[in-house]
Amino acid sequence: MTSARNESRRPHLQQLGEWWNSLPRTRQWLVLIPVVLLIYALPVLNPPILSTEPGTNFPIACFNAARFALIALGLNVVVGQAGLLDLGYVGFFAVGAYVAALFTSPDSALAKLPYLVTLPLAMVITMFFGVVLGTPTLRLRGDYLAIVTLGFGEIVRLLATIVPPLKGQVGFQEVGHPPGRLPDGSLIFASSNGTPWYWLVVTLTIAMLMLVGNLERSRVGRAWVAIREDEDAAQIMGVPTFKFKLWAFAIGAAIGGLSGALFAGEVGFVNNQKFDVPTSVLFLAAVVLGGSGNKVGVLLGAFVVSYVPDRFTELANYKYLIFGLALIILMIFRPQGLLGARQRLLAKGREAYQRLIGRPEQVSSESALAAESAKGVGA
Amino acid sequence: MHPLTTFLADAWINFDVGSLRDQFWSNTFDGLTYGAIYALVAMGYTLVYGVLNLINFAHSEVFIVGAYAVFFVLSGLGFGPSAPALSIGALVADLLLAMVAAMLVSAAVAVILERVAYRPLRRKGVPRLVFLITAIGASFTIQYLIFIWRGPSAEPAVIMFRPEAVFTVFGADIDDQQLTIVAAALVLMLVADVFVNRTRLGRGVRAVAQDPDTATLMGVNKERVIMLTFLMGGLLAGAASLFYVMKVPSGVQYSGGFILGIKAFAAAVLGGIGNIRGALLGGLLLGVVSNYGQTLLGASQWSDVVAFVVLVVVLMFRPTGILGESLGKARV
Amino acid sequence: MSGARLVRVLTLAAVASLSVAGCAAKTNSGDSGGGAGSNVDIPVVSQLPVPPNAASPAGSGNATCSGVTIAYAGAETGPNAQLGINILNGVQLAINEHNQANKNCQVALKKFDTEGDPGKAPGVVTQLVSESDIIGVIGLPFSGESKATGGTFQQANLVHITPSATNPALTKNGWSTFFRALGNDAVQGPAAAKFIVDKLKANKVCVVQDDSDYGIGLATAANQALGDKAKDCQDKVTTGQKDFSATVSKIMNAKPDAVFYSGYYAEGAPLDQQLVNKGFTGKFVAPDGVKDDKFLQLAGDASGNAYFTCPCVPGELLQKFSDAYKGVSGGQAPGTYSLEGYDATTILLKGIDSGIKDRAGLTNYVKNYDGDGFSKHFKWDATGELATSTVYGYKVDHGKIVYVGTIS
Amino acid sequence: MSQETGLQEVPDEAGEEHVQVEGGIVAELERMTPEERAEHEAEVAEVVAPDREIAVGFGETLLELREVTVRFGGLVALDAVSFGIRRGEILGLIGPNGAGKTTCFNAMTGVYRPTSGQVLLEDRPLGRRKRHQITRLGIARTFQNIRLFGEMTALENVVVGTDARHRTSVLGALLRGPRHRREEAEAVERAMALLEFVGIADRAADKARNLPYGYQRRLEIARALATEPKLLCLDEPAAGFNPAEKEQLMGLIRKIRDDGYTVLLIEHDMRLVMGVTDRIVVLEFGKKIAEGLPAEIRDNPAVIAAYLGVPDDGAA
Repeated sequence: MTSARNESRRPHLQQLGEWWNSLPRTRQWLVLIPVVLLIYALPVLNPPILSTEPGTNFPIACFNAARFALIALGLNVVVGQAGLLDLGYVGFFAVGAYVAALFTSPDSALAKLPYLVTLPLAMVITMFFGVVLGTPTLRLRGDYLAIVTLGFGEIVRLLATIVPPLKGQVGFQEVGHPPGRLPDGSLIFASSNGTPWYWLVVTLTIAMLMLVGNLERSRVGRAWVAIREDEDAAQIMGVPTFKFKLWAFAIGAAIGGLSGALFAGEVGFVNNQKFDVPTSVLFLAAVVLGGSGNKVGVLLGAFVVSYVPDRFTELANYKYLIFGLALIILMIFRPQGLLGARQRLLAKGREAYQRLIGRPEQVSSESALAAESAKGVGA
Repeated sequence: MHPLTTFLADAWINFDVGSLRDQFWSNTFDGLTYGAIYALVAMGYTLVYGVLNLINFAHSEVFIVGAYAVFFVLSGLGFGPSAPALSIGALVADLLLAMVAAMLVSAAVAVILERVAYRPLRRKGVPRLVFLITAIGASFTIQYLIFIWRGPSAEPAVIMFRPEAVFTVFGADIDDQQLTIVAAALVLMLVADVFVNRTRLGRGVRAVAQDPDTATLMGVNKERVIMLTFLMGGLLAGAASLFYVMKVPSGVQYSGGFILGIKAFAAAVLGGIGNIRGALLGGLLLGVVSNYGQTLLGASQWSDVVAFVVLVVVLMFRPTGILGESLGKARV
Repeated sequence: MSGARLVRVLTLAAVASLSVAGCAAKTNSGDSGGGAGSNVDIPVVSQLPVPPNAASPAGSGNATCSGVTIAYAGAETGPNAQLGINILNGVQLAINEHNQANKNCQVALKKFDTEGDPGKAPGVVTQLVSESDIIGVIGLPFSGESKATGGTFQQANLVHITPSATNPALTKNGWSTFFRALGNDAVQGPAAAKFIVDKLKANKVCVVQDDSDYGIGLATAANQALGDKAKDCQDKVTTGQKDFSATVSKIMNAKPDAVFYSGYYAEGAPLDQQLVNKGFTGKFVAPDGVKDDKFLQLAGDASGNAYFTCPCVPGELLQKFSDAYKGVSGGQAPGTYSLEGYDATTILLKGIDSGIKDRAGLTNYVKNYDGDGFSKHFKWDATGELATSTVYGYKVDHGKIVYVGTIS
Repeated sequence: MSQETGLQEVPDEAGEEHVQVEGGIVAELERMTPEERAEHEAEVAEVVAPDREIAVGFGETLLELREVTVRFGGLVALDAVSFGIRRGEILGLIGPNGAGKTTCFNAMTGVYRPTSGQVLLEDRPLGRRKRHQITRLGIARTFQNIRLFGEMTALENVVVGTDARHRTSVLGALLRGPRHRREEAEAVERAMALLEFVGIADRAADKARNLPYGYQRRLEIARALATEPKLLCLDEPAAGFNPAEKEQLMGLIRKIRDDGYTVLLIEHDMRLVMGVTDRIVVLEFGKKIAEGLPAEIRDNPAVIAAYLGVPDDGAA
């Protein structure tokens, strides 16, 4: 079996990956900073072709894309890294939204908290739900786990409809928002003012990206990828797989809950309408489209899944059909999605390779979902 | 009172045991009727899972496509929101025509689905996660194709006949609609059981389920057996769709199949995934239990919640289901 | 090919099973006569007293204006698009009539699709509010999305009239730019109760409500008016529900004279149909959310026992409006709230014709407006509720919804 | 650096494609003089050696099977097998196909729980423990069919092995705490040394999926060694090797034993087993039919009968 692939067949994306990989750390930051600044400035620039103006307000469309990116980042921990197919992720998103609503909206009987306090609270409560759902189900095989999590998502939605204090479709009005007023007295974080919300979510997403990056380049990240690749072998290599799967679930849930709380804050109104299975499948499509197992890839996937229907409003009706088809086509022709899995699991990885063999590691364009002979299903 | 206690107080679900007690038998019979429909759909899940070790999420759409076939055939024959004035012979003939149409349409969709979405993946031997994602993608593609074609709201009701009580048992009357559905389902399941256990083709299915590679060595055409499995699942789902439209005339909607599909899968798991008799037992049991839940807890959603809870409990404590996995051994 | 043989085997089995079961069960034939022979007969009212000086969109015909736009915000696609389309057609008709009559005052109409989804509405409405040429809006059809966006309209001081959102809480937020072009639940609830008790002579009523805030609000108001007549027969259903066997058996046990269903036609029709199937002979009363031709399609002849209350005037009875409407709606007859949409737009157009060019001016104009529309007399109190609003009665007669006079 | 990132395939005599590498230690190794190289390898062996306290002295029984029986329904896979592995030795476990070698192997590594009898590590019964706990206890194993983490690089695969001994908590990793940083640095050092030790350092940065077969076999051994086992169990490590590769493997196994590890070897190839093991246990139909030095086993009539069935001429 030849070791390095011949030049021509390597897709340009992989060359890009390898160029990026060989940059020293400082030059990487030099490239990153302008990109991040551009992202922050996006809603203010409101570039003509990119803008979703006639249909939806562009800053709010950006906010929705950023919120989606945060969800995709959380779901990627569960699906992309640990390889656990979670079809009920919208359940955690809903719990986060309801936590924000219950503790800030005047319509709710619970004690009132400042909105910013409900963000960490939402993460803690969804983490609790993640553990409650994960403990009984994580011993199950992949496909059983998928359908049980689908059940969980539905149960959360149904309970929101049936349990009286969650007020079903009536919902909660005037959900809280971060403090602060503009000089002219109007709210900074009004639901019609998308830009500050967008900046808040982008900042949180970058923070989560770093934290997940820390986890990735550590024992935890290695355990997740080992579980995804071959759980039995991982156990025999000393990885306590149940514990790390539960952590993957809990961390994924927490990030999903955070995004739910932010969504509730921006819209300012929460009811049981928007936490259904199609939304859960859109989240999955974002991760798969971007490249499951690739943190940056899933952010790109999320942007596509959220931005395209806003930009081309005539597609609104076809949204689910397009992404349903995308799932099928992707799985057949490009299971690794746009960017393909790319994870670096060693804290001191770059220096180690440099010291050992004088060149950076091989960036593979394949992905965890790519064809593997060993444990494929194929009857 | 502390706000949290008020929150918990109104959140407390009161168990309406009274109405369950006096509606117990009517709930049971109605539950069996739904259970029969779940059982027929569960067959599709059981067969495909037994042979391919894959949850065919799109099976619920194979079912709802059958329901649309029933709707078009019957409304073409003059059925509508009001009960038709037809003789018995004419009525049964029309219903049979609708059933056959539904069975063929559903079977066709199931086979095409296997051919287009699953076969390329099986050829490449991809990990199970990829199959599941494709299945979900297929389910949504069909669902939203119908959404765009027939629009969001349900089709006008198609009343087949007004159910009349035939006899009363323990104070609750059993109507002819319930009888028809349960009886027809039993007959169809019997035929399916005989087919899988007695005929040559059925042996092929069981062989591929046990060990696909050895079966191929023994001359069993694996691809044809897999196509056959989807075909059979589709036929039974088509028949189930006629009974579903009979029971819920205004249920023909693009999203009508998804939740029912999950409940049918729960029934398949309850009976023992891969086990044909298990699908029947699991279906009937789940139908009855979720009906009790609905009455006991006072809102229709509880029947779905109960079905999901049953699924989780069975998977945790007895993943092989009541009758155990018979078609294929529980391959990891 | 074995596949084909399998198909033959299975269909034969299906044939055998169905015929066996079919014959065993069915003996009677033909229709056992649905519909309730109600002992109370309510006369049909065929023509409607159109208020003589009802404002028409054409106005004086010599208004001058420029660069002024009216917007419609609401559902055009998605699961509950029908209600939005009824209103949009009414608005379009008024704009067309106005622009034809006033050559040098062409008012543009901009449409914003919220899919009726409270999650999507803020993004769409924020965009609408940021377009400065828009000075008046025919508002969001549903209460959920109205709640989510009321604050945005208020901040921009942009007047928005909703022809259909009836939840009472909407006028308790202190919004000065929100106006409701129909009676809210607190008006329709007691009117329905009065109709059931006085006109239908029912002394035992079951109230069934869905889980939308429209259904819950209306049921609460009706229950207060009905008092102990409905105390011990209450039930809840939920949007998207198709099978009502639990509710039906509860009602059959209670044997009420009438059932008041508070919700939309998507659930009301199958409920009525399953009730009649089980032999319910009482009356089925429902509010404006159920009064729609789709109810007749879904419920079939079971709808013979149905009566409706609606703060809406039967648009189809105004022949002139009905014909003009068909021109805009591609042949469809006016639906629920079409006339309200038409009247509300007329008020905004009269404001523009009187020379108003800015949002604050139009808000003020609407606040002090006092005049007759085709559907009702429009005069709002400080919170945006109509001062007086009448509720009209309807019933199903030979498969058509007919007007049977005013209730309060 | 050449456009091809410094990689040229240089097929050397063993058919292994040793990759000519320009940078790093591996390159310097090429240029070292023999004594420098020997000294470097001593350092590597030092890093690789297990620094774990083991209750049993060298030569004493590390792992003991007492009357171990494993029954699957009616089938008796192991029938009251008793033998011990002494610390510091290479024990061979051989027997014809279906003799119960793999079942015995799985019972010893905790994958199966014996129906009766006990498996004792340092005189303490394994009992009902999860697989990852047994690995932490000090029993590491390789697989007959290679089960590497394909998407990870060779170095990452070995570091996963070192993680078995790590105690970094998730929170520690999240906030990059001191323990996390210390353990990461140690892990990479140890993993690099291990890769050199088994001789595949030149492909450290390639995905396990893209490594040649021989490299993958050695990577599996390196990954098992990374868990600092008290007992290293090799399940037919030489499957699919040509004679030259088998020779190299024997050298590696001896090197591992000399570095302080105890090795259990399951193997079909008689020459390999006879050549490298200190003692041999022979199983047939789930029973132990012989135990002793390689020479004794070769001439033991019961063993010959078990393998060849005809007692008259000696085994090859």
